[in-house]
Amino acid sequence: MTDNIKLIGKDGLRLDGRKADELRPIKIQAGVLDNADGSAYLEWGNNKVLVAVYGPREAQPKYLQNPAKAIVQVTYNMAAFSSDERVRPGPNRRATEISKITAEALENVILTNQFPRASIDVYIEVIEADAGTRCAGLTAASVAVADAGIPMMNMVSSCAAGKIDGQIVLDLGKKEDNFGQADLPIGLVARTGEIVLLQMDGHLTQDEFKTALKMAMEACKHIHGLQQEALRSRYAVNFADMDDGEAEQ
Amino acid sequence: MTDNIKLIGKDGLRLDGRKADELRPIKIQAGVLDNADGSAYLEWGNNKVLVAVYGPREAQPKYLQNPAKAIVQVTYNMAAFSSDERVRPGPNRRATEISKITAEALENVILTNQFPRASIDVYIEVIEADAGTRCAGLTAASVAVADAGIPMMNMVSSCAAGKIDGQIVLDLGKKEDNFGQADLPIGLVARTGEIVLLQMDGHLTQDEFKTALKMAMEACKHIHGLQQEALRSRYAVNFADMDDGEAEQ
Amino acid sequence: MTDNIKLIGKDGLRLDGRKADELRPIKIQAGVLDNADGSAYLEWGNNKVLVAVYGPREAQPKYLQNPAKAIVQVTYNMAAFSSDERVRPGPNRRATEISKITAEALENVILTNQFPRASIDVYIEVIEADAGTRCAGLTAASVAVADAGIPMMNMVSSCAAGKIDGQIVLDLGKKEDNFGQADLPIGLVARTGEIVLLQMDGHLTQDEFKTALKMAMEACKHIHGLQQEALRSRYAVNFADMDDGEAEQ
Amino acid sequence: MKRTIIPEIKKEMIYKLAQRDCREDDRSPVESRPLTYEINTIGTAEGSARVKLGKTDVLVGVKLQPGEPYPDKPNQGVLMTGCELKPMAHPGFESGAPSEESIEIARVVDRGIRESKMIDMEKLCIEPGKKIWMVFLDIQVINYDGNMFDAATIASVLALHNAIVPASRFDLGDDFPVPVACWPLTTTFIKLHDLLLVDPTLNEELSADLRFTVSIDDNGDFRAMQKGLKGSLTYDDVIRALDIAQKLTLGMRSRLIKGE
Amino acid sequence: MKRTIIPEIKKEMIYKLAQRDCREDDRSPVESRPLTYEINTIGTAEGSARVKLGKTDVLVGVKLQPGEPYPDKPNQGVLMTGCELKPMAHPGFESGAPSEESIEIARVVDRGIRESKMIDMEKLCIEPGKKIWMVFLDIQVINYDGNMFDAATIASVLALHNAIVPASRFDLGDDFPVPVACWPLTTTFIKLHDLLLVDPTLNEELSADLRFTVSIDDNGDFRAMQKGLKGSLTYDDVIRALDIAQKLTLGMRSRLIKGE
Amino acid sequence: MKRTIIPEIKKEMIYKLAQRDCREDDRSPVESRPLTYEINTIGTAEGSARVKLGKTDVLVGVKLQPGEPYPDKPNQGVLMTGCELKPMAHPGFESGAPSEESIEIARVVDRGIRESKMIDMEKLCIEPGKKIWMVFLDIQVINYDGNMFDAATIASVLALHNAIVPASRFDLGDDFPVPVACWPLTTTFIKLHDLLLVDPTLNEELSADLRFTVSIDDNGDFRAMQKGLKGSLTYDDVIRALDIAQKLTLGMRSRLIKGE
Repeated sequence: MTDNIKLIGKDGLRLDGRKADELRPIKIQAGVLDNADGSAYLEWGNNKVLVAVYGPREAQPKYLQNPAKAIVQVTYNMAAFSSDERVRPGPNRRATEISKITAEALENVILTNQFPRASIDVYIEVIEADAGTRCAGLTAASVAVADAGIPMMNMVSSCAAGKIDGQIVLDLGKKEDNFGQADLPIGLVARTGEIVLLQMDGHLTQDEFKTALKMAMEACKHIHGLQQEALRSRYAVNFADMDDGEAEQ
Repeated sequence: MTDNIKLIGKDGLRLDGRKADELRPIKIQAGVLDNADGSAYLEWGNNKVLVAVYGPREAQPKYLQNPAKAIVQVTYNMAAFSSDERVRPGPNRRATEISKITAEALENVILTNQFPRASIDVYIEVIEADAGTRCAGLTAASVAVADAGIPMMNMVSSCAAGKIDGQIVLDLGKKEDNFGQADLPIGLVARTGEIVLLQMDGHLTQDEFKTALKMAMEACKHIHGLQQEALRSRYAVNFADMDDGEAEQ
Repeated sequence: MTDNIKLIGKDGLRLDGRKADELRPIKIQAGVLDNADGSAYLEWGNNKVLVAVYGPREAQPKYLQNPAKAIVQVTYNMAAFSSDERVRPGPNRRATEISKITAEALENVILTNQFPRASIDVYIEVIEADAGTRCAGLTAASVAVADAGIPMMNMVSSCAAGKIDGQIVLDLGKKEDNFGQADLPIGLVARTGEIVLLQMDGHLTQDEFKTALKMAMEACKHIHGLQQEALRSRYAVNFADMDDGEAEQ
Repeated sequence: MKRTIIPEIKKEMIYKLAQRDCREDDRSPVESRPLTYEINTIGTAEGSARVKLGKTDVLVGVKLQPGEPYPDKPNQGVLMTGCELKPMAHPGFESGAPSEESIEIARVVDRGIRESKMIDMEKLCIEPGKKIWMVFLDIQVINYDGNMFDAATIASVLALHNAIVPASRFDLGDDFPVPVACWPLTTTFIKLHDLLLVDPTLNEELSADLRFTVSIDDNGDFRAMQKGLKGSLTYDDVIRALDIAQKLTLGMRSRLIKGE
Repeated sequence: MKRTIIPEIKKEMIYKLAQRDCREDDRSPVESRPLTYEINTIGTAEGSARVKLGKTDVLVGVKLQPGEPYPDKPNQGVLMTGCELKPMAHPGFESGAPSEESIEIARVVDRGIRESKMIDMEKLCIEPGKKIWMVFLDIQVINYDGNMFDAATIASVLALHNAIVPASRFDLGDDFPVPVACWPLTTTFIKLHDLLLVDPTLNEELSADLRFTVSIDDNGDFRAMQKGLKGSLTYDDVIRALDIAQKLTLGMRSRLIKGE
Repeated sequence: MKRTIIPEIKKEMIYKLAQRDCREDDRSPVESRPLTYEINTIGTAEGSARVKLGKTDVLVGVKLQPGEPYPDKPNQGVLMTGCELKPMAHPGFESGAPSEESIEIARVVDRGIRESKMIDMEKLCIEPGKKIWMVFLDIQVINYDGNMFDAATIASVLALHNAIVPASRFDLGDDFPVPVACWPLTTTFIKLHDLLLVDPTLNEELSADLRFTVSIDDNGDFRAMQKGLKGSLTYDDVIRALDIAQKLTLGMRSRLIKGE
């Protein structure tokens, strides 16, 4: 109905002054919660996300246990006040889907076979939402899992590209998400190039898709650096040991 | 409010041209689902019913187990699109009651004491409803239980009689059910004459009741033949072994 | 909105003719239900409350069991027809809170450490409500627990004081509760002076509070006598043995 | 109810007594337990009745409030019947959502009242298509010793016969009695092997193969029936049960009408 | 689905076959199973279709009823897509609230239809800001043998293409076809180690590291994608999958349009 | 919280310290933990505050939206207070429906605010009998180390004092501050045998026989009280607790008003 909203100005800049391939400001902090085994706080534009991680601990109830490996359980939740319209407490279908794909992305990198019958529980609380919360949540969750000392092969980094005013851009903001033409959130293992989360909705030609996917993958690599930085400043040690020599990047 | 709708014409025939004691067309097919242990598909007028049977299998959760015999669990459900007004998914009080009385009817004929601690699970899905779905469901369920090879003494056959325009008739259609004066669905073990399901609502004098009950019982015997036929054409063998010499009927 | 309703007349008497420190009529009967291990029926003004007690019995499900002592579980419920506006069946937040504080009050006096892994289950049904149902429920529950023969150090007695028209009064009625200024329900171990339930809402100065608390405590002592009387007439024996020499009071 | 086991020896005893036309409490097979009742004991209900049938003790309250009609019945009031079998009434009942057992009781009681046209629903229309009276019939079981169907039906019919539409509370004119026309009553049987017993106790219910309830109107006509449990009835069983039920409900009805 | 274990040896067999471009049912890696379908078999639905893709059997019904628009889209109809994976379809499914698996299916099917703008939502406005048509798309799985995504999408698209707005039933004028514009279709892959297979059977799904679905419109453009399961895709995997999907949906679309 | 066991030796240690007027964290029995807070950190909330009381960390957000008044209060806004104790805050908390513990917290916080008449509800009426502002106060616990009652009350009062009615978003005129009048604050005690300690840590709470919360208004008058846990208070305990609470809330209030 409001496709006539202009999202890119004559100067080629977006509503918030960003260039097409520019991320919003991102701030990540590890180890912010006292009771959790691992935790992280992330600000990404106006997104604000807290993540708590518990585990590996015994999976409860017992029928959930997998005798061969740990299960990864993610609960993504938007706080009641995290959105213009109040979010009714309790699970909904959107949150259920995001929890599922986030768990599947993390399962890819966590060494779950070291912990049979265990559960690794990740609680993602979006306390302010500004488009892109699933990417923010997955990015923060990776840091929190690392903060918990849970063995991972790599961290997952997450970011979206999309299309607004017919142009491929990185990291849609709230208005761009509402009035744009496509959104492509991905989760990437930056070190290996493995895509572990991939969703898309909207309208992309094959060429547009390729451009968008590459743009999002590049951004994930940058975000990976921020994640490492957050862990480094938390532990104030060379992070090389933990992330398998990735620190030089 | 609309008791002035005429359900029987001057020719003595009903809205759909049936005589008082005439059933709607019935078509039964056994063994229609690949994953179920037993199954059946039934069309009865415009009623369309699918039944899947699993078991005997271990009853879950364990506190449901009966150390002396198998439990019979029936889930009757109307698909969202099975009715003019959309049916909200999930259990409701009507479905709960029908599930209960259907299970009790089947329990009468299944040799449950051969399978202590087991469960026999019957799923009845009404995909199109046209009055008489509980009879259609029970009739199809009997065939599906037999198709699963679960030992039964006999099959249950089910049909309703009722009253419209002051006259006792067989097998009410949708309009007859909405604007009629009484409905009397029964479940019968045709071979023995045992009534294993009996409900009634509306208004019947003692004489009317007797007429209606006899009419429904007769119809059940006919339906029993159709059930046997469905199993016979499924297995293409003389069904006599399975249903205890009933095949001659 | 209707603070101009006069709750105390020129004669100093309340709407129902009571003096400031006067209780509504209270009638208690022990042992009124056949199936329960212990029970009581209480009328207090127009409040009518039934209590059933079961236990000590094995706590179910097992994860609720405490290896050191019995748990006390209270379910306070208002019947659908117990109030001018129909009460929707099922738990609500108010009932959950009242159940919790009532259980905590009873836990204080029941010798729970005699029954590890057990549960003592108290069901309070308010069948007619007239303000003060939590006090009525707790008072009746104490009698029902005693009736069940469950060892208690003492009984709990419960009553509220409050403020109407700026004056401290005992035991608010329905209108006084709706249009009054404060309510202070307490539960008291009358023999020892221990306060085991204490809530307050409204507006009380420090002096008003002291007056109200003392008034409610005095009333609890009187109610304790009624509780003992109910048990005495149930068992028609000297109650002294059971309540530790309190019978002389 | 959680699977309540009754010892086989008890079942046999009940059956052997029945074979000699006897019962644990010295009744004949076709005799109901003593009935006592109180009316309008609950001041907050628009109507109420507490019925004791032997040791079965049930309280029914009627509440009315304005609501919207169903689209297909724009000028008729609505009846909503609920029943909860709570732990208070028997240790075998559990807290939580209504069980299938309690749903069946509510629906069978409701059916008898609804199908007999006891309540004149058109008189409960306030404004056609917009506003009607909703009648909430809530069945609260206080002590359970079998045969909730008959006890709850009696209590419901008594409560409705003594209920007042609280029109003035909602600024909808003067209060008036809930418009009721008749006295639908039920008789419930169990079948033990080949024998029928009316008004079963809990022990008898737990021993039974089958339960059968019939609702009968002032003319002796049938308004609702419900067979329960896994057993079966023959045609002759049914006819015999209906005969007995007609007699019993006739006696019960005249007693209730007289207010005895 | 409850954790369904498939023996390691079975997994290996499936992988070894795939390495030789073979599959259990003799298909090639990029070949779908045989498709058959029936349209408008359900008389009570405004539109319906039953689709069999190999042994996967799914029934979709469309219902429409008047409702209120969302405040931010006052002149648009509303699409609600539901899916239930019930025990009928596979012994590993459980009764009760929709599982996360069924929610994912419903949301991915919904996304393909919604994002392709298949339904002209503005034509489903009855009175702006007040009344619109709600389109309920209910996916009922009858037999589950893998790849619900494609089967449910085909059935949904067929059901919508043959659905009628029941305006006359609600006194809202003449009935008219649900306004649909195009044929969004999906292709679903699994990845076994390094290999991609389309239209997986249940055994293949249970052996898979990853599932990937792409929804493609009449122009061959992408409208929705969803990666599932714990595995990962490379950039090249994605591009290759999209190429295959474009070809397969093109063929499928022309077949469906011709009514074959 | 799942039954969290604290070793007996820990309990004894806490009690022995308390007997010497000491505590694990070197506070006196009548001293609160250090308080820090931030205001309006959540841009999407109409008002918000994050409060840390020692290691207890709580975030409260206020949302307002138009709704219907209660029939008996046609010209008053409505306050709805919710609290969720989620696993994020402590491993002993579980996902799912609010626990009785979280319901109690929400209700006690609500009571203090409501009974003090902090919010001028009549100024939140939009159209009498038809439309009022609903105030949603949502308490999100981030890290739990005891005494949610005081931390949540402080955060709620701060969030309300800084909240804006978003009238313009709903085309209802200009935005304006939520009309608040005062600063109701609570003090929470535990009792260890005969000793009272304010602002308990989680370890202290788990060692306690009793918890007692009192809500006090700007005049030092009482607005709400709540005793929790199985223990008991004497008359003298209560009076002594109220004296302490009056002093502590007085200091806290003047500090908050100054914005320190």
